Amino acid sequence: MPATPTIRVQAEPFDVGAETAALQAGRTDVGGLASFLGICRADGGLAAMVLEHYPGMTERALTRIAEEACARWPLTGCTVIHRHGRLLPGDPIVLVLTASAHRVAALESCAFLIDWLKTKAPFWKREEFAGGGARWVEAKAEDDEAAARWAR
Amino acid sequence: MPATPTIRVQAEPFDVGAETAALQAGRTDVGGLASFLGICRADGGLAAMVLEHYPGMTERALTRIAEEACARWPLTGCTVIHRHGRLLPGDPIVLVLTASAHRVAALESCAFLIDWLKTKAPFWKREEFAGGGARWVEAKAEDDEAAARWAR
Amino acid sequence: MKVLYFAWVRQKVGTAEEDVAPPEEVRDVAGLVGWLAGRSPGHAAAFADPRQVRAAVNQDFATPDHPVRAGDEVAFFPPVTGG
Amino acid sequence: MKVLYFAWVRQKVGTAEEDVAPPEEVRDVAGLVGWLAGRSPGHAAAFADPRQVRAAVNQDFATPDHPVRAGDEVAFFPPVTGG
Repeated sequence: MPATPTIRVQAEPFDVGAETAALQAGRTDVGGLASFLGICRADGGLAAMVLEHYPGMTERALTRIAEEACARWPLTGCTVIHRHGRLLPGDPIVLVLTASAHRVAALESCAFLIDWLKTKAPFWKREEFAGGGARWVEAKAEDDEAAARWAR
Repeated sequence: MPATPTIRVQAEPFDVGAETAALQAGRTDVGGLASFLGICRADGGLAAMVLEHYPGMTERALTRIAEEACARWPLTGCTVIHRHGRLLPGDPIVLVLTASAHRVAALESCAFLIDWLKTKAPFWKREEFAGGGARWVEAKAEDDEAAARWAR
Repeated sequence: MKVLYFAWVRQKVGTAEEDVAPPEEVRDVAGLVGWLAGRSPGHAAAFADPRQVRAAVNQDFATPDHPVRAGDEVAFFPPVTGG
Repeated sequence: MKVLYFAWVRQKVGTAEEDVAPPEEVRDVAGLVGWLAGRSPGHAAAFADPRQVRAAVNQDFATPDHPVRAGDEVAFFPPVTGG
């Protein structure tokens, strides 16, 4: 039976160490744990990043993406946490964690999750600059291409 | 200038949360942090895993592999920690962490590091079983193949 | 029918959510876009280039030919940029 | 010349490290393997199938034709299995 993913959409920060430990707790069949942590960069005078999302659809979309990963790879567990609201440079935005008996399954499914999440989860980023300006981040063609390589 | 990797070969456990935080500390140019954590599995009645290594050459080989990653990808930082000695099921064995402005560089270099490390770092695993038997783990052809895909 | 707007689509329309009762001829997402665009200058600005706007019907991504009915939750927003 | 053994090569040889002074004809890794194999039944067992044994000279992986000289640190071990 595929693992049941843990999905959280929250304003609060998360604890990478605690989430990593949670995927191992009480089991000895995990051989590899891959993770991706997305962080707010301070590009070009960025003062803050405001993440808007679609409550309800977000959880639904993340659950679907994570269930797809659990169906495609033999994962023992999978956690996706995505923050919303106002974030500052250096703040963590998103955490993807995948656990498996084998490293290739953990590494591939982690890359799959972050690629898919970038194109299929309803989040929108607004950048606010030190000078007072603000702009919505535009979707990148390279993100669509990254997601497309997992199509089958 | 390429980032200078952090390499540690140690008997002691390590702290994934602390190592993750260290790669971000005091900087706001890190957009993505990828990691792979290898863990001792309790396959087929495994009681313990003893990791032997070649002191001196191990540090040298890990440094070379990590410097290669820092040269190939635009990393802001990179940490490789590998334990030796006697480990129990559930114990962490190896940690690879890569940080970059961009997620693809972080994810690819992390996979590269663990694939290369498996074939180019002088570690040998001995499995000890609950029944009293023991055996040296044999190298896998699939590990050579995984490493070969990074050749250029 | 509940209509939600996100990101710059929300800003241009000037509201995050509204209840609407489009006429019977509005049968799909594309029809709804055309009808909504006539409601106010803000709506018109938001839908000025429909290729820039994505839609979801009942919280699933939907193409312009996806049917819409009374009782549906329909959302409009730019291409997503999370992660 | 310092010779190191690791993993099952070490177990078969029966020691982790030894100082040796091979004759002048021993000029490369393959020659050293042949000469070491004659030192004891343990050495012979360790090198019975040379394809199973890898080498390093001065802490770099080395092929059988790699030269060895007095003062070198030469190590023999099975294919690595870390990570």
